[in-house]
Amino acid sequence: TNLAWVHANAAAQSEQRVKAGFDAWLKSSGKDWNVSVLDSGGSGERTASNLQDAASRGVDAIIITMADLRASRAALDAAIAAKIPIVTVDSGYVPGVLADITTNNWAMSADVSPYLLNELGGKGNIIFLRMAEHHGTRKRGDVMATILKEYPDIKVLAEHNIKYTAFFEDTTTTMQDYASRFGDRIDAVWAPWDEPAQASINALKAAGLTKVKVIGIDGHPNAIAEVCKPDGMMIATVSQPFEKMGAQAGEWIEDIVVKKEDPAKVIPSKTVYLDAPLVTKQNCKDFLPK
Amino acid sequence: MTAQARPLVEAKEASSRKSRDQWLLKYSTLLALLLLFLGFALTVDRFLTTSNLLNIVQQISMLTIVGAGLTFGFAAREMDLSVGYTVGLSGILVPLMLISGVPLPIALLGAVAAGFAVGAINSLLVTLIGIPSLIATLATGSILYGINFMSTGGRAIYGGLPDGYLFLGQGQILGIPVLAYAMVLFVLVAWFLMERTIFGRYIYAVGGNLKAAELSGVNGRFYRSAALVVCSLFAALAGALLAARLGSGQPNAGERYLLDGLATVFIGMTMIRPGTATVTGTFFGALFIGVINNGLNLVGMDTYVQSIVKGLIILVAVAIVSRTTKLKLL
Amino acid sequence: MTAQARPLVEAKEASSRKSRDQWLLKYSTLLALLLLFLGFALTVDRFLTTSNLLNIVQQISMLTIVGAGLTFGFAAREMDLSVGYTVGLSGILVPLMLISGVPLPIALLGAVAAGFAVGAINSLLVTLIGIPSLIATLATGSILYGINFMSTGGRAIYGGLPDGYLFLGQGQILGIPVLAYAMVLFVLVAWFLMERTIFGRYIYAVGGNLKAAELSGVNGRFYRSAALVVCSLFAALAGALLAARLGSGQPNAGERYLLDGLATVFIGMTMIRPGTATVTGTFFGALFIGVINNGLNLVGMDTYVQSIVKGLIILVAVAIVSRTTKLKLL
Amino acid sequence: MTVTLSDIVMQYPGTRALDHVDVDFLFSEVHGLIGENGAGKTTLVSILGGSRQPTSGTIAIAGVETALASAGDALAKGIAHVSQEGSLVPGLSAAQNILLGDEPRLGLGIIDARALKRRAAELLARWFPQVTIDLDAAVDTLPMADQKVIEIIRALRGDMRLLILDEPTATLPAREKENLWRIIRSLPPRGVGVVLVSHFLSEVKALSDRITVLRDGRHVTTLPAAEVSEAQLVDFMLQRAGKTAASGEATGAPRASGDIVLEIADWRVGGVSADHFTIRTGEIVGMIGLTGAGHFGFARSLYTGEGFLSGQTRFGGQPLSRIDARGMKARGVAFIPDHRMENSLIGEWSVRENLAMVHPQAGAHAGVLSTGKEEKAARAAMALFNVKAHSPEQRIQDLSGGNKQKVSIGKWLYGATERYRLMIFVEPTEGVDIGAKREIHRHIQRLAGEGAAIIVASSDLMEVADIADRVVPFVQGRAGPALERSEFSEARFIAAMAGDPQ
Ligand SMILES: Nc1ncnc2c1ncn2[C@@H]1O[C@H](COP(=O)(O)OP(=O)(O)OP(=O)(O)O)[C@@H](O)[C@H]1O
Ligand SMILES: Nc1ncnc2c1ncn2[C@@H]1O[C@H](COP(=O)(O)OP(=O)(O)OP(=O)(O)O)[C@@H](O)[C@H]1O
Ligand SMILES: [Mg+2]
Ligand SMILES: [Mg+2]
Repeated sequence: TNLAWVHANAAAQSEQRVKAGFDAWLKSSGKDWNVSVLDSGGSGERTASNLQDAASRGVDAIIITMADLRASRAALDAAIAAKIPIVTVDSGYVPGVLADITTNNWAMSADVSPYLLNELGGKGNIIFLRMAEHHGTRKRGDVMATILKEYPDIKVLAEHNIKYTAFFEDTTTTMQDYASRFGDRIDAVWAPWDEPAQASINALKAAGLTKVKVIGIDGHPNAIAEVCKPDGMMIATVSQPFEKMGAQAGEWIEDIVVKKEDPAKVIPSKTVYLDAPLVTKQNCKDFLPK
Repeated sequence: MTAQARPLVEAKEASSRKSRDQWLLKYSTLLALLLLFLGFALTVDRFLTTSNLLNIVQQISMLTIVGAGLTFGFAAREMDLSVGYTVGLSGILVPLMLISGVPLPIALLGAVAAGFAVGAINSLLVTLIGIPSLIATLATGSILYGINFMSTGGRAIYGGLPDGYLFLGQGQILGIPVLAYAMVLFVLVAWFLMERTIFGRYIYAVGGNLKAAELSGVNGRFYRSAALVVCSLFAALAGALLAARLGSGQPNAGERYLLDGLATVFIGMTMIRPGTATVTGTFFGALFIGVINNGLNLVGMDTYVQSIVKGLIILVAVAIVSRTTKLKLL
Repeated sequence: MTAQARPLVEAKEASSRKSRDQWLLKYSTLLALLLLFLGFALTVDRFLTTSNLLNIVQQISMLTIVGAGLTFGFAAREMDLSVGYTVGLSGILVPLMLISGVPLPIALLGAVAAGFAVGAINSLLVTLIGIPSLIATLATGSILYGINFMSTGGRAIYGGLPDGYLFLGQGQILGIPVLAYAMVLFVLVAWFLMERTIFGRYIYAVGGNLKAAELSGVNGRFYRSAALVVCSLFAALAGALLAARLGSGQPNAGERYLLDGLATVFIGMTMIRPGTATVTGTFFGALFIGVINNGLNLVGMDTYVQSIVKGLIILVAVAIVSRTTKLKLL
Repeated sequence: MTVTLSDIVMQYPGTRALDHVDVDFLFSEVHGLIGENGAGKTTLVSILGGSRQPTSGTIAIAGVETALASAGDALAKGIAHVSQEGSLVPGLSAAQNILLGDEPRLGLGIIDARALKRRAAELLARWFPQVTIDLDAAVDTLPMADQKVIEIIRALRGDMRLLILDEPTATLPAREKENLWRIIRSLPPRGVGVVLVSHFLSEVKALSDRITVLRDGRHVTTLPAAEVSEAQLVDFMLQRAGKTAASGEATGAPRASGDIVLEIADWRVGGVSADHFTIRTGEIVGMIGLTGAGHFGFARSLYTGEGFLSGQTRFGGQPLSRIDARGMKARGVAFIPDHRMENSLIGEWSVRENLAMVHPQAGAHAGVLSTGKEEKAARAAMALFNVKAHSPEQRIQDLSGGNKQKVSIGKWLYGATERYRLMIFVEPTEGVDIGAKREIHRHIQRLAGEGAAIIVASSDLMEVADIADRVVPFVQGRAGPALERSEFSEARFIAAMAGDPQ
């Protein structure tokens, strides 16, 4: 079986975890599928070209991870026209693909955002980091913005849209400047995903601001470890089951492409949400790698 | 007599050999492209299908248009580092206008106007105030980046785009993508301007030796400005087509066009008239990059390995001409 | 007598006015930096605190180091478009080595070796094969990109980094960040090499007029190569420091260093010796960008608006010198 | 000691620049090298200077076969080369250029900046005692003559045994020229040989011990200077090619001068002032001066308006409020500048394209450029000036120096449909051989005869004396009273340039 795997941006840890989950599934189920990996490096246009080329090549199936397909659905047309089965992961459902396997970004933010605000006792000053270019982080930020309306005593000291291309350094630099500007008035940092949360913690620590509460979303291993540290500044994240998404995509392709089963019977809904539990200092032990 | 005859014959021989060498040299990068193409055609299944060849053309069309614009800039010895953001600007502007109900022709005129405006500002900064184009366009690029992201809040614009517009980016006429027609049109116009008109001749002249051109009565300021305006104009129109292709306006969609556009021009500068930016060269440069990307994708090579292989292919392709000609691009 | 005396006196006056104007001009961009600094100091709370000033220094240190390296390239009229990926390369290599238990000094030597290797390959391609540096380094950049992402599978490297290493990027000695010392060291070394030694003089000479330099017995190939090696070496060391600062090796962390590094050099070329890349100029160029970024962050300006304002400030700052001097960067 | 070049062949694409040339140069002689433009002189001395590698042939120093792999290599072997096209490093100061490649050091590769300045000043004082140059100034801001002096001093600085001078006096004004002659004479007695390439045959004959003549890349003869006359040298240069030098001196036969074309009053431009100056149709006015006197700048400003501060201008009777190149060109003014590679030509372009720069319409069909039409026009212009190139497609930078100059003039006549009203020539025959020089003078006189007003600013006093009707000497930035043809003599010129009112 020939499979094309199209990354929106393979530099993202989450896409790597999806792929790792898929690879683990391949290995454990003893498949020798031929998988070619195509990275779009964050460019919608490259995603389109990659899909076109995969369709030209005539692969048996395509998996797409974390591309904002509703914002570039034209990209899919070639593959759909060639009747190639497509499973997408966290890319937003568009007609023509079998299913989008994802987690609910609104729900994740709805879990972790009030948790942070409640931990602050409903009042205090926060830094609000956002990232509009990616649909998932955008939705999380939008939910946070809505929730904030219900917390009149929480003051947003500064809101910053992270520069996607060099997000780690951009967050580090920005937090340094905020540490200068606000000093110990900062009570908390809301980060749209774990890596900027980690970068914020580094910068705050270096400035001696160790009492700040930080949250992230994704539940990458380093983040979980940070939450679990007794004096860790990260108080919560949401654990996204990326590996499971990868394995799930593999299973469905096996059923539909190899075993030729009817997609309608295999796949429960167009958008399939997997569970993403909130990780806090109380339950983090359960999420540490065994 | 004989003593004299010998060298004459030698000279003749040498010169015909030399002229063959010259020819080989002029086209060695092109030859590399041809070999690459043949290589893929022979080894890669489905490479040589009509649909795949049309894919390639479609994939390179915007890049070729941006590169053709940059060629004017290079010819005049002006660098436009803002083209990527100009692509982004009109790629947002046109969808925004269309969504708010503006008819398609007017929206496209909007792209022309945006390109013209950016080009006019760049050339004002460069030729009137005298800021070197490298710095001026770096700064206007930063400004455009801010405008693009501010006007969209950083998110993509999608939905509600009229079919006529999407047809430009995705449709076909007589089985050939509309984008291919657009590319051919731009390349032909650019080629004609540069190679067959006094306008193009003078753009090359101000780039070749500004002082000599001005002392010959050429309006240096005008032609340098014109080159910068063409850069922006072509980029803006490429941006409008790009958004049509993606079916969506994305504020950061244009960014790769700066470096990739430069790459096409540089590769183009190794052929046709080595050391000089030419429209034909740029076109083949874009084709070169397009064929590599597509071929390696069809082979199913890992992206990262592709990147490595692409670098190596470029090096090999330009090595021959570089060994034998003094190429000065800077 | 009197008829001759008049013009002479005038000439004197004119020349002293001229020399004051010259001075103003030479330092007009620097003056703009000073005004900007004063402006922020007067209007922005906390701008003028020790901790914030140290922040600025820390934030610009890697950029300054990359820029200082590029200055050698520019001086020799060679462009290194691969620096961003060289930053990335050693930013991955050093953490990888450290995590696998290599002692810190050896890992740093690894960065030196990586930088040297990249520089050697670039200069081989440029001076031996004769590929123009713009194309050669574009291609090696593509190759390095592939290597960086392949060797990490595209993921960031976290955790397990020794404290000694993190201290380099985040620690302080006598209340001053280690990065600040590193930056000062690199700038001083680069300045000394370029302004006080034969090595630097010859690098300027091959960039100014390769033929003239060679006629004077200067080994053009060697000094062009040396400039490219310094570019890569500085970039590699900046990459090692960057990963220490971020506490993590990120394969794409270096990418912004190409355009930003060029920006510092370009801005630097508007001061000190207008039209020439100097280490001092590059340093102030980096400071300029650092002060703008930091100041606007402290003001609390929206990121996108910052980008616009930054572009405008650069334009205003270089306008004066550009109005009065013919700056040629290309 | 000797350097022997044996059986040297240099093959360029389309041109055999040297065809089995044998010649030897002694370290104890001044060796003149002459030939028409494109004869191969520069190519030969470039091989001797190590900056070009011959296609075949051998080089031996003191009988030992050796390779001169680069200019640096030749320099190390005692051969210093002052090339025809200027070659200094812009941005570096005059002093830094003089000692480039031989900087005094403090050790560890650190430059001793003070010693460097001192040594440069010493060298200047030693070789050119009468000349003052600001050694701290960036070299590209100095007058052309000073730049040439810097180049010569750079070549003289070290321990060399053979000095190659490729047309060093083509643009040198009288004072510097005499200085250089003195230097050239002083070298052989001290065991330093000189190879002198020049189109001034009198200069070559006066200075040289032996003279070698090249023609079409072949060695014609080498013989003692004392045994030939200038006329014989001319015959050697042109002989058997069936060519004859344009016969006779150009005559300053009076032409009918007509209406005033240009009239200026109370001009101040750059560092130059002129109270009053007029020129009429059919008139040829020479402009002369020492380095920095302003005659070139003045001539140039009449076309470009560069540095214009104040003054009144009337052109064809109409007052002009503004002077700029485009406006003047539109009024029928032509400007042929000095420093052809910097001011006039595009090195990467072909001869055809360069010729078509001023009047591209001549090679166009209904606004569309036609290569065929251009080529035809180009061939005509090339024939008019006898440009030696293998085809109109040869790149300008691959032409010999004198042929570049011919293109620089020819491009103003290519496609010119109406006659010019005013033509300004600066150093019109820089680097041009005597045959071609006479040709160019005849063209200038023809154009004047057809009704153009012509200004010739030149550092070649003989040239001015030959063709001008009137000469304006410039002294320290002021236009002096004009000399009429009846007053022409070298002595009068030199006195006038020194500001001597005689
Ligand atoms: N790089 C080159 N490529 C092709 N032809 C060349 C090149 N350089 C010189 N030539 C040709 O070689 C011939 C000899 O040129 P060279 O410069 O040696 O002449 P020259 O005797 O110095 O003439 P001049 O008096 O005009 O300086 C000319 O016909 C010229 O066109
Ligand atoms: N356009 C101008 N703008 C400003 N100053 C000028 C201009 N033209 C000439 N000058 C000044 O006038 C003086 C004479 O210059 P000019 O170049 O005419 O002298 P020159 O003797 O012809 O020198 P060269 O031999 O280098 O051509 C110099 O001090 C020069 O700086
Ligand atoms: Mg010559
Ligand atoms: Mg002069």
